[in-house]
Amino acid sequence: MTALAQRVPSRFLPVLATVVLFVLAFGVGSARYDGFASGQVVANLFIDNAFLIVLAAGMTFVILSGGIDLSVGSVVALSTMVTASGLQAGWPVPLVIVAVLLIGSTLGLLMGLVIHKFDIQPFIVTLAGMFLARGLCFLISVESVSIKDKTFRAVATAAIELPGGVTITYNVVIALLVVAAAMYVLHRTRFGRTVYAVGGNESSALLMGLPTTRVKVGVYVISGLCSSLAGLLFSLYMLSGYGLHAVGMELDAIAAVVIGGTLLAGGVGYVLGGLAGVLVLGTIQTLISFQGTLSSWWTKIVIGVLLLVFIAVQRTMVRR
Amino acid sequence: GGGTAPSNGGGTITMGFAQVGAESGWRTANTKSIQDEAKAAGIDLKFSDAQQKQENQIKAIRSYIQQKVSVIAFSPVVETGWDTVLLEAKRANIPVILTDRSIDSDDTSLYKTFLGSDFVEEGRKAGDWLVANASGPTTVVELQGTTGAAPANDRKKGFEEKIAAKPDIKVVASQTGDFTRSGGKQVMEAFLKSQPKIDVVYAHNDDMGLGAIEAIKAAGKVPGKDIKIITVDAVKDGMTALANGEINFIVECNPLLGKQLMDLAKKVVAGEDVPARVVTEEGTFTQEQAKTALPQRQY
Amino acid sequence: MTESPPPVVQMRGISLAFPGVKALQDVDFRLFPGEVHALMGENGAGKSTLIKTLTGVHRPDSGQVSLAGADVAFSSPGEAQHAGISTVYQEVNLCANLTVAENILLGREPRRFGGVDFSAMRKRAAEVLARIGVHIDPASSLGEHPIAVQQLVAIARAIAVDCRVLVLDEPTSSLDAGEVAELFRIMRVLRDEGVAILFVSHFLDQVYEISDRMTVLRNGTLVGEHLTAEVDRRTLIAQMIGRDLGALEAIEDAAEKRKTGGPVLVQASGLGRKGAIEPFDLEIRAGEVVGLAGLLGSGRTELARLLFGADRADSGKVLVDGAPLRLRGPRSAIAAGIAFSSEDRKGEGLVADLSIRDNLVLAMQAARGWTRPLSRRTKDQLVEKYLKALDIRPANPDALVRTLSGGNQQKVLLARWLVTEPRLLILDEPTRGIDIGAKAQIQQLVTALAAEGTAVLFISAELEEVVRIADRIVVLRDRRKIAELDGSVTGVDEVVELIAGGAAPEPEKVVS
Amino acid sequence: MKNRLIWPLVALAALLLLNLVVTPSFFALRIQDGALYGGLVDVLKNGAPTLLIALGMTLVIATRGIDLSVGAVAAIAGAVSCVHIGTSDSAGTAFAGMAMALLLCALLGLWNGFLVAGMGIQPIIATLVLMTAGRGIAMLVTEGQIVTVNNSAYKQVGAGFVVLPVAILISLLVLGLVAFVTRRTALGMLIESVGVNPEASRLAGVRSGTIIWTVYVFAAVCAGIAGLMISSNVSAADANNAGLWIEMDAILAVVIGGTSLAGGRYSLTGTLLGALIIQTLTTTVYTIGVAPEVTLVFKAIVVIAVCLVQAPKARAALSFRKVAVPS
Ligand SMILES: Nc1ncnc2c1ncn2[C@@H]1O[C@H](COP(=O)(O)OP(=O)(O)OP(=O)(O)O)[C@@H](O)[C@H]1O
Ligand SMILES: Nc1ncnc2c1ncn2[C@@H]1O[C@H](COP(=O)(O)OP(=O)(O)OP(=O)(O)O)[C@@H](O)[C@H]1O
Ligand SMILES: [Mg+2]
Ligand SMILES: [Mg+2]
Repeated sequence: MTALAQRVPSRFLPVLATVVLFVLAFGVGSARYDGFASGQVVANLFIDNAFLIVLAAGMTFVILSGGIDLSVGSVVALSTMVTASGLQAGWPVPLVIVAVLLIGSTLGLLMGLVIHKFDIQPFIVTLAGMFLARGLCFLISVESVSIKDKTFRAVATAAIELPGGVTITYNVVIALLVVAAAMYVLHRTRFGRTVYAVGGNESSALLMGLPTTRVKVGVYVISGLCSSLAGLLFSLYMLSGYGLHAVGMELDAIAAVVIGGTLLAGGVGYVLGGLAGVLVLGTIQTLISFQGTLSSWWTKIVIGVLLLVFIAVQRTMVRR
Repeated sequence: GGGTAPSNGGGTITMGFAQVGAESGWRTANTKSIQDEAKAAGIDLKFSDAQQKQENQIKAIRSYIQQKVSVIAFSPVVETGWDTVLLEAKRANIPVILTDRSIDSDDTSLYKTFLGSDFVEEGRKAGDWLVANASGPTTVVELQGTTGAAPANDRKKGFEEKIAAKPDIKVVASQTGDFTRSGGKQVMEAFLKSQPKIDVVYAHNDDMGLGAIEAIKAAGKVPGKDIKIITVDAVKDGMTALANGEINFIVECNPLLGKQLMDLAKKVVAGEDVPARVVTEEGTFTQEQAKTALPQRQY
Repeated sequence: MTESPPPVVQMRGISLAFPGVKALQDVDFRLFPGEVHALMGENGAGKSTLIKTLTGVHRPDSGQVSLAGADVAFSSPGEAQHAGISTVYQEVNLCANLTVAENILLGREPRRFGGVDFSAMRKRAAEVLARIGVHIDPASSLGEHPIAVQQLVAIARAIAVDCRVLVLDEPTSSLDAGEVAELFRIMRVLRDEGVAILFVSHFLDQVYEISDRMTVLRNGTLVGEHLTAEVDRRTLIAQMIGRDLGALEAIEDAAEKRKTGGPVLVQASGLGRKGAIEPFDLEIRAGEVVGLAGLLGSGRTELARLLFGADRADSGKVLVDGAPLRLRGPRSAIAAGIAFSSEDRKGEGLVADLSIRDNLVLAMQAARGWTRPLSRRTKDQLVEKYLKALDIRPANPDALVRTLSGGNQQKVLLARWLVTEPRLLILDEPTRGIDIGAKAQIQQLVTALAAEGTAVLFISAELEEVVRIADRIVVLRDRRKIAELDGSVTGVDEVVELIAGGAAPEPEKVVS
Repeated sequence: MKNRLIWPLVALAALLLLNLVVTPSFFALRIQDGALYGGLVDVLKNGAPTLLIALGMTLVIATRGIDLSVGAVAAIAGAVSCVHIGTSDSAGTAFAGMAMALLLCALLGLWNGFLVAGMGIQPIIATLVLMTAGRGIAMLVTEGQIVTVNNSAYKQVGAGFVVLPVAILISLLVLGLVAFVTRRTALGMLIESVGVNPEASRLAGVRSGTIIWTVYVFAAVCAGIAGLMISSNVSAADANNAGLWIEMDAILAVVIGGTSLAGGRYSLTGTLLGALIIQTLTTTVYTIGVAPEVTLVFKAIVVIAVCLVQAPKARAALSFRKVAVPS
């Protein structure tokens, strides 16, 4: 029932609110803690969460289409494992990268096909995918595997100097490129718009003659691809492969996307919302580690409370 | 209140400690020891809980670098994957101490010293005891820790290494109980039904062993007699069971590293030389030893 | 008309069964280029199902479909669309979360540099909308618009492409006379260009006005195919329902006999809501049927929603029996004996995945609260009563409402409110998509209710209907109440004049 | 509806059969100290908490919601009661502790309901708050230690027997109660109605807010009871690990049982079967000796197989029947 004048901003309100909140939280941190108000702290938010940003971008597609992908965390772990053991076995870096991306998208494709062809709920299928991917990690090795490859290490440790003495890593650049690409695909291509249509009303989209099959399967391929790419970034970040990497990361990704204003029911949301959501989660963590006096349990409670404050404030901002 | 971080030049030492989490009583005891000893030693402690995630530990370390603490200490969950962030610490001239477990890096200049126990050695100790105490054919069931977790891998490895010497001893079933009591109980229940004969339970920690005891009792058998139990850790509940005769042997894994850690930290910050490896004092307990040790047990 | 050109669509021996229902049995159907072909039949006859079989939504159990002489078996509506069949389905099947422009052009949007060209898209959408006389902002999101506008957008989507077959399943069910005229103008243009048009409507006037030929279905079987000019209404109706028209004619008499003027039941004074409807005064007496007349978007639905508390009013008050009523939401209205049957039966009316039984008793049960369930017996009695009274088919209380034909769904919604025995019954487009026999039944029912003392607020896009059964007509224009006509109204023309009189088209808003 | 439950049943039977083949003694039952003892009994006993939580989850999901906080709530319940019981062995203390715990859980459920119905926050995020903070609260209560108790009355809840394990009796009782309440009163229908079409329900006068509060409170209380069972079973409260990831198991049980995450129609019997399938799967892994590193792959395959067996489309594809596109 919003009047015409408010229409356009109202769509962006959740994302906007999240961004405003992020800035506010950052202000609070700067006022309270020495060394918080530095460009490097912001840069670290990106460096430490590059993989999550990529995951959230992929997850945005899936959630917008009305689905959910619980397998992403495990696919990240599997990707690190394949990367590490592939490099250990002496595969060339490009081959490893291609293999990892291929494995991720194939898994996504398989899950998408099962979901669509047999009409099984995405929750179950991707949960099975989650078990499978993690199980495959342990089949490769139950121990963690170090990455000793020179090229890989060079890329991982390389720092890109930005003005003001701030440094970032290649991971950040890749993550931002992924976000840009996701935005382009989602907002500018027919495929992207169809994702919204399918999420808004699947049977209508079908009756409108839109290629729902392609979209419903496609989003899982994209999410799988993003997960494996995130896995590569994670390998760079950790320089190791391990079956217990990224446990529960799917929840972080989903939370980030939803905090960014995307509706879990599908059809409403933006890639940038996911990015903002990741930054909010990252800021919460940074605030806590700057505080540095919280016991383990207070840490959890404070994370929960901050999360609550964020979403409650966001709700009230959006409602207004 | 918001603590501020004085830089190295100041009189007090600031230590950033990145704990793995609070996933077990052992870990909580470890945390408490570090917090208490830091206070006693007058060291300003920045503590963070990584909720069992390595990436969170890395983030915490990175934020300590940002806050310019005087020394960083942490218990790496996994051996691998620390090079990047430790390199950053090295560039920022902040010394690093590892506790609890070492890391797998070719570059030993990334950290000053490593203080902690050796999980493989713990497994070996358990194996030794069994080899010494087993007579005739012995069937063993193993309750593993979380699949893939370093202590689980190593305690299994060390144990197998030793019992290989005696072909009579066979591990007939091995399953993960996720280091928890209910996991240990459930797995043990199933073993009791699927295995015709079980002589020994080897549990990767006390909690799973305590769960197994419950299962054994429920099956109408006597733990410690009908089925012998070996565990690792020696937390208070485990020691009590050991003293009561329900567990037969415990390999200690000492969480009280606080004092040694603070001493090391002071030396490291002062630029003194420290040994590259400091092993914590850890023993083993039989039932008799447990009875005498129990009263002074702090955790 | 000689059948010189071959049919563009030919369906032979089509049969399709759903669990428990034989929706189509051995139906033959032909559609020629350059004709408007009406598909006739009462609610549940199988019209929509036949259409969905043609466009690949359903796969027939047996039978063959051919398009331009070649056998086809579409596996999705998309394929049918590619083959040149453009369809408007019965319920609005668009995406409320997308913009109007996207809803019209998605799947064939103009592109530039590989990406969607949004400004070109908006321009193109505005053009198509203008063709059917709709002026709304193509960048607004579809969900903001009332159901009638959504229906127009669906039509715009269908005519936005070149097609050889255009299928329109009840496109006019919530349009008023102006829009219908506009639509027919376009249909004629397309027909003259050689497009074959399949048209479904329960308005016989419209059918006779626009169609060249018709196919009649009853209970899933083919009854006959005629040239429109060769069948009169009586024969057609007899064919469709197998009954006579007598019932329909009895209504007017009943209306005459009824005397009104009971006590004032509901009184609204200065009730209004910004952006929806200007403050208005309204009095409804017990036993009175008040009709709301106005063009599409004139604010009738908004008025009704305010009275029911579905939206919060930001000015004015409502009195029931002279005592002020605090309208905090539908619950307080229901407690005061007000019922509201929404025009959007799919979105705001029915709970599609529940059974007929549950839908029927929902409002009554909600009013009682969950702790006081209706007994199984009472439920069965109620359900049986209304299944029969409204002739809902299939008469199986356990059938999911989702599987009912459009008209039967509408009847279930109406029945839900009748069950609560309201004192004021607000009916927003209650006869939308209802066949001629059922429409007569509903009109009869409304008169009967009024005779028993129930007040009725009746909204319908079909002015004749409003004039026929209302004792008093409230006229709205541009979201403002402009007149109130007493029982003396005799003809539609009088109302039309008022509705249209001097109305300057509001920019960016729906006008006809 | 009835028809649909055949397939989960088939899946369950197949899993049990697999056990029988590998371990012939799996079905063997014997009486020991007046209690039934055997593989099947273990499945029932260990599946009880999951079943209980899944019951609460079923209703939440039927309203189109989801509750991620149940695991944390279970941990809190165990922590509160064990800390209250301490070293006492009196039944009174045990009951007081449990009552306190359940009361607290009901409050937590109210809180979830407030966030979802009152504030209009998406359920997954609203309950994520308590999922995160709840474990912290539980650890705060136990101070991060595993609190061991030795209370025979308390032990009954999770490990006791009245011929059958008390835990499963409690769960079945709750199942019966929910079935009775939702099917005999109008609650079930109203829940489904809110789940399928919230707006239409509102316009029909359904108090959707109240209904949403109710289901979240119910889910939290179920989680609380389950938490008591889990901690009672091992006579200890483990704030960190009790009920860890049990929300996933519960959701999986609900979904396997045929209830759609999109809300609406739900099946309690389906949930019962779903929970049993999941527990049988876990027990199977232990019994047939799947190596730990293969466990997850094995689970993945079984879960997918179970779902494929059930999916109408998969069966249709196999028997080449026509498939109607939903409209
Ligand atoms: N998906 C479905 N599942 C089960 N039955 C269905 C389904 N779709 C339609 N039916 C049944 O098929 C029959 C024909 O319905 P259809 O929608 O074709 O009627 P219609 O002629 O379009 O009626 P109306 O004028 O009311 O729109 C009805 O009895 C209806 O209940
Ligand atoms: N949800 C909404 N958001 C914004 N504007 C709306 C909304 N619903 C209705 N409107 C606008 O309010 C005005 C009145 O609409 P309303 O639905 O009351 O008209 P109506 O007379 O009932 O017409 P109809 O024949 O479409 O039912 C219209 O101009 C419409 O565009
Ligand atoms: Mg129809
Ligand atoms: Mg209207």
